[in-house]
Amino acid sequence: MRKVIVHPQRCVGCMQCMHACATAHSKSKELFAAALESPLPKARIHVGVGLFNEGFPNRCRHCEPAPCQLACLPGAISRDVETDTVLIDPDLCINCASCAMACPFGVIRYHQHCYAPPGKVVAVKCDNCFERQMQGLIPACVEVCKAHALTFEDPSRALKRRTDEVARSVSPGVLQTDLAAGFSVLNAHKRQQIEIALRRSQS
Amino acid sequence: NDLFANRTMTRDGQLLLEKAQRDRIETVWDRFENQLPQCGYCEMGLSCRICVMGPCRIDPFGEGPQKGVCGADADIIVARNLGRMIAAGAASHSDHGRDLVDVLQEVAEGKATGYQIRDVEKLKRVAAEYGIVADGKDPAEIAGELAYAMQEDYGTRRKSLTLLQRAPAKRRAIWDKLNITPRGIDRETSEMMHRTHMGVDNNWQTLLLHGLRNALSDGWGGSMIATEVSDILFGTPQPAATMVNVGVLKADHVNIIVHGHNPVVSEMVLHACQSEDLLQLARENGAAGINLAGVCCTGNELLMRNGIPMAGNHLTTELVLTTGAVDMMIVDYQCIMPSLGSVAACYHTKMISTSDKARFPGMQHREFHPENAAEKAREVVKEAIENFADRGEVYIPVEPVKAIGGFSVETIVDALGGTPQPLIDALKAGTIRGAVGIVGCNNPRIRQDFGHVTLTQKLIENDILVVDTGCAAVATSKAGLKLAEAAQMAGPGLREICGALGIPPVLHMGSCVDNVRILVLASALANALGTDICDLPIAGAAPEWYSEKAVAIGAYFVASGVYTVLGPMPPITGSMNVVKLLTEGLKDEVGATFHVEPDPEKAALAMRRHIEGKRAKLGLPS
Amino acid sequence: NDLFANRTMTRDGQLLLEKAQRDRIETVWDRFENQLPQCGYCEMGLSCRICVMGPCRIDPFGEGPQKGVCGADADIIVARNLGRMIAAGAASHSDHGRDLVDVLQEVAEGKATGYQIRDVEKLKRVAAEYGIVADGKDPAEIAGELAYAMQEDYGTRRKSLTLLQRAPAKRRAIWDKLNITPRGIDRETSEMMHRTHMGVDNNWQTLLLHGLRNALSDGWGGSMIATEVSDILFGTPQPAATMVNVGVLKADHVNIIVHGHNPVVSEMVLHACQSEDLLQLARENGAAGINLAGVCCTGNELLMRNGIPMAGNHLTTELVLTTGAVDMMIVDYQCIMPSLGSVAACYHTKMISTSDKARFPGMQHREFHPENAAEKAREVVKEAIENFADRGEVYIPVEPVKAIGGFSVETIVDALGGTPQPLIDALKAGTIRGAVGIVGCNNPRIRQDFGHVTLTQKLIENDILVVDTGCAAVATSKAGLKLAEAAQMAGPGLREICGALGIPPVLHMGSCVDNVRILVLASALANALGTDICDLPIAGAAPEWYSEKAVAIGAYFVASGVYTVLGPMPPITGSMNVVKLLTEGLKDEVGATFHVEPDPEKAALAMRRHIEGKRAKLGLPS
Ligand code: SF4
Ligand code: SF4
Ligand code: FES
Ligand code: FES
Ligand SMILES: [Fe+2]
Ligand SMILES: [Fe+2]
Repeated sequence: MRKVIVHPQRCVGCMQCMHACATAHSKSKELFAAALESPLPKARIHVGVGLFNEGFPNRCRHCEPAPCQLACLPGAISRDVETDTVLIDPDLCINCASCAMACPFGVIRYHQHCYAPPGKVVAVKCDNCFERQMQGLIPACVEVCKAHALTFEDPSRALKRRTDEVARSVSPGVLQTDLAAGFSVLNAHKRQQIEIALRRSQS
Repeated sequence: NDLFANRTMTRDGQLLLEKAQRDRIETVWDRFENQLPQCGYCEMGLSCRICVMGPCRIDPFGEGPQKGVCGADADIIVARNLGRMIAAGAASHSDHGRDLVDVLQEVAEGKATGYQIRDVEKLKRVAAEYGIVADGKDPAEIAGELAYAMQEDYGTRRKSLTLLQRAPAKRRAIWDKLNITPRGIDRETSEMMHRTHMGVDNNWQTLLLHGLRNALSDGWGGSMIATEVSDILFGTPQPAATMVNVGVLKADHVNIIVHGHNPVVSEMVLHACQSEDLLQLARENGAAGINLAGVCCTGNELLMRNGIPMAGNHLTTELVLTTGAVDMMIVDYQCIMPSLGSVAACYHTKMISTSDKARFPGMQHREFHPENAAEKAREVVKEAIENFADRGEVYIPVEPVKAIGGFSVETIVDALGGTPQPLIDALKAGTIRGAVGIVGCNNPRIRQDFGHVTLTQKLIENDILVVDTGCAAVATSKAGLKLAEAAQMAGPGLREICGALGIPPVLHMGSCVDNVRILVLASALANALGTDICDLPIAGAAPEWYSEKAVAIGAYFVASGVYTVLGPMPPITGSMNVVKLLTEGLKDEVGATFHVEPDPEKAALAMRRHIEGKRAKLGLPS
Repeated sequence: NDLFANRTMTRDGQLLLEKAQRDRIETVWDRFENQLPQCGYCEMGLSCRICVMGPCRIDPFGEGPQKGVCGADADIIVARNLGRMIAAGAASHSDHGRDLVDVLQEVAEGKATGYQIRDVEKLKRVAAEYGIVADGKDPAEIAGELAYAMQEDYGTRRKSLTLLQRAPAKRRAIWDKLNITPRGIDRETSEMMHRTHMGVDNNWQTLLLHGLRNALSDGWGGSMIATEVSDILFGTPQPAATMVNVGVLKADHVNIIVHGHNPVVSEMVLHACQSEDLLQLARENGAAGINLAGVCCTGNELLMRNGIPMAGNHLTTELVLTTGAVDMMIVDYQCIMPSLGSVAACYHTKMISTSDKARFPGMQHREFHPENAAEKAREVVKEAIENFADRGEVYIPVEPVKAIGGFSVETIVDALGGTPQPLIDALKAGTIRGAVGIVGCNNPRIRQDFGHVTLTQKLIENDILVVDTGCAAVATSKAGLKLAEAAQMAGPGLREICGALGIPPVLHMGSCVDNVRILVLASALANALGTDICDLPIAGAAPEWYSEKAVAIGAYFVASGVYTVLGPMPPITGSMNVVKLLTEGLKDEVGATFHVEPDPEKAALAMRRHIEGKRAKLGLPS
């Protein structure tokens, strides 16, 4: 089964996944129109900022077993086996925030949205673009991520790729190569800027 | 507070950041943190919005798109984006210069009442460079002819800008050979915008070369005209004592801050602040007087010519308002954060915008023109006085620091006894190892002033004379480096010379357009030595730059032969070809390169190495 | 093939897309799909890279940042980005105009051998508008004075551009009132770059107003000068028959394609192609002759004046190479995809770049200058002939379509019997309901030519005369709408008039800079009716635009009072304030607005409604 895999080392922090996610979970599914809807659609993937100002796309892991599901008293949270997706039923949700407290990754938000009963604030999180997948589309965040920090593939393939990458990096006589020279230069630069500040506060 | 200490090294800044937090004021640092992480495509110069087949972006990891819809690759996209930054920077300085030439013309026509020719000698000197015969003409007539001739530099007929003749012959030969001798000032900007249109220049090398040409049209064109005409109209700067940091505000005075870049407005405000009847009015309103202070470059312009105090630099512009002590801030243009109006709204401060080309949210617009500026200035100063009564609590947390400003090339040469020879002798002898120009702004990526001050300290410790401008100059002033006593912090050679001449080891040369004073000084040295600028033991740095103007300045420094070290990274890392050309390849073309180094200590090392290398090549003692 | 039919409505395009697929050629459509989905921030105009405190972006969904680091909000960011698009568009046209003025000057000085004054009458007419007395002067002398006067329009001294006097008095009064009368051509571009620098104009309304001023400096300045000088140097267009689409290539001829915008190069290439010795050489090399064809606007320039056939428009420029029949493509500047070199590399086609300001990957650079252009042209044509022998397989899948081109304002008025009165009478009587100018390019977002052709058909069916330029004009030519017989597809009124005058219902008015011919025609109508342009039953459309030049054109159309419908959405939806001002608010300011409508049928309806509304207001029969 194909799943969304996160490759954090490739996140360039463009936040286009957030944009695409909000649009994919809007009524109109169109960027321009979505920005005019009420309630405003919101992203279900969030790009955080790391210690060195690098991006990290934080996304529901659809854990198994899912702590949020276990914490949900009214049974609003269930698992779709076909897509291996933890889903929240907006009709059953009582907005108690138990799931958010249980979630180790902080991916659950509370707001209105266009599939929930009008005016009702409910728990909202990534649904693996369930609707798009039914239409044969891949999740919106993956589609928009041109840096391939998010991919939609069989986890075993991604793991194999990663394993090979690591293996190649320790091959005898091989110099460590950058993922992308310019990106490394930029990141090293940013890191240095932050370290200069740290160096001062330690001294 | 560690957070605040990380944001700024200045004591006034730290205390006012606390005040801002108490007053729930959002500052530029808050907005910066809100924007993190920033878009990596944009940061690397890899996104293009030049046409609506796009927007396009290139995947730096090589798997996603490697070309825009039109077919442009990373090199082209990065070079086009950088080219447009230079165009905007050059256009900004040059449009500023244009406004001064317009005033000069109106003064000649007798229309700009309130303005006058303050430095007739300089007028004649510059007019002579433009081939204008001054004999038997009165200053107004010369001024009219000079304005007309300078306007021709803005036009499209010249094959080469007039003031280029100040550059060493070897330098001009390089520009001619590379075909980057700038022609019309506006023309080079227009051509850059044209070249970067879809389907025009798709060669990253020629794009970057035109970037240098465009930048030269600023450095030896628009900016140089701006400085020269400012000197003619408002007087050539002379060293004078002044004060800096937020402590220059006075609790018992009407405090007026000028902010922006163009002295055309601030000089008139100064006159109004000094007029007896308005001072009287201030006293009638319970104030001890009127206290005019500056921030940013319009402040530097006043500091240089009139010893007006400076309340702060770029990142202080919001904080100064949180003192509650500013009765009015008057802005013209450039580097004025659009957030200022909403900061001022939390206090009694009146915000006044003055330029026909720059308005801001939450400001009252009073348009200044050469014909009405004197009168408008009186009008707004009167309002500021009336606003004094509406002050709430005032918090001026520090005492000001003393500083000396006002080092034009003319006065530096004067201080040296009328010729640059003593400086050359000191360089030759090795008493002074070299000279460095430090310029540019603040940037929330870098602890405020830390880059400027650390770099300056490391250089003077090693007997390198520092000249600075703009927000860099304010930073070192705040740090106390612009005092004759600061010579104590210099190495033995520099200390000795500063002592002998009675000057600080760090010379304030003015505003951002005044970077051309550095070019003129470097040219004078090169000419005296019969060599080219790139052979001198000098360097440039912009440790905390943020603006497109700074990109243009950096580019004209490098194109003029000055090795230049940048603190923040420009958006070019998407193309290692562009990075290599700018940091290595340009050496073969113009004899100088950029270097990017966020750590000011390492930057100082790199500059020292560069300077010692140049000394060795000149055969000077090591 | 459905995919290809969705990409283009043209038969030649579809067949060549299949060929491209077989040959594994990547096309602009492939790259477009690779870029999808595009960055939403950039598409909405919500990302800012103006300084390196940024890059910043505003979250349109309200959760993330609502301000850039400097404090700029969505309105400011969108307006600044749009302003820079206008600046780039205006600069491109105007720099093109400058190059023509330079040729005019060199012709006057006798330096530009190969060029001459072809339309002395027009030279005198335009010179008179510039206040130049022609009596007793020879054409070269007049040309020299005219070039000098036009250069002054590029300078900074004028308060208003010379050719603005062609606009109706009411229109000029509006511009004066709004303070958007353009001054120097380059000046307005520089000022836009200045205003959009960090901390300058932070008022979205005044930014957009300056955008209009900048655009007017193109429409009534740079572009108008480009068209007038082109007519003077190369002849004012006359109606003539020609052929269009890829079928204009000839299997047994040496095929040379010119691509770009400036006739300075292509006219010289044409002369070379017609020279007897080179024709002889072609025959010696086994070819039946030399076949010169155009794409894009430099093609339109040749078509208008010399009846040279057109192989295609913007999205055909890659495909035409896949025929394998092009022995050489010669490019100057603008809209030339940087991908072309790599497409040509798969065939024998030689690619030649000619402009000092435009180079491309995979092209050989032969720099044309006015002094050497005639000779350089012969040189490259000779190479093209030699390349004929290296041809591989050739695939020219269609027969060409006939078309008539060459409708300058002068010849339209001639066709009407010397005055625009018959046109005015027909408009008044309602035989013709109105007139529409359709302009602009192709864009892979829109099925190639579908927007242009559908809109045109719907309009002429409803008795609306269409004039078009640029890639739009090529689209309707390919669709067979530029034939006298096409009058059959028009409504009864328009059909009758076309029949009487022997003209097609869709008139080809030239290249993109020639959009000014539409302005001149509209002004003539407004002047004849004693009214303003915005009161006329006319409209403009750019159904498939893609470029910054198109943004400038749209803006000068609207600022001149022409209601203008865009197909693709400009990057402005991030600010509903900006959207509303452009699509509604401008009506109160300049009497016209933009309208965005991707569906050409709906666009036709909107335009008909607009035109009927204007008719009603003028009291014309409904
Ligand atoms: S110019 Fe090229 S890279 Fe830039 S937006 Fe247009 S198609 Fe994309
Ligand atoms: S100008 Fe303002 S919004 Fe734009 S990048 Fe700079 S800080 Fe961000
Ligand atoms: S914000 Fe669109 S690519 Fe950076
Ligand atoms: S693409 Fe046709 S006009 Fe530019
Ligand atoms: Fe400055
Ligand atoms: Fe065109």
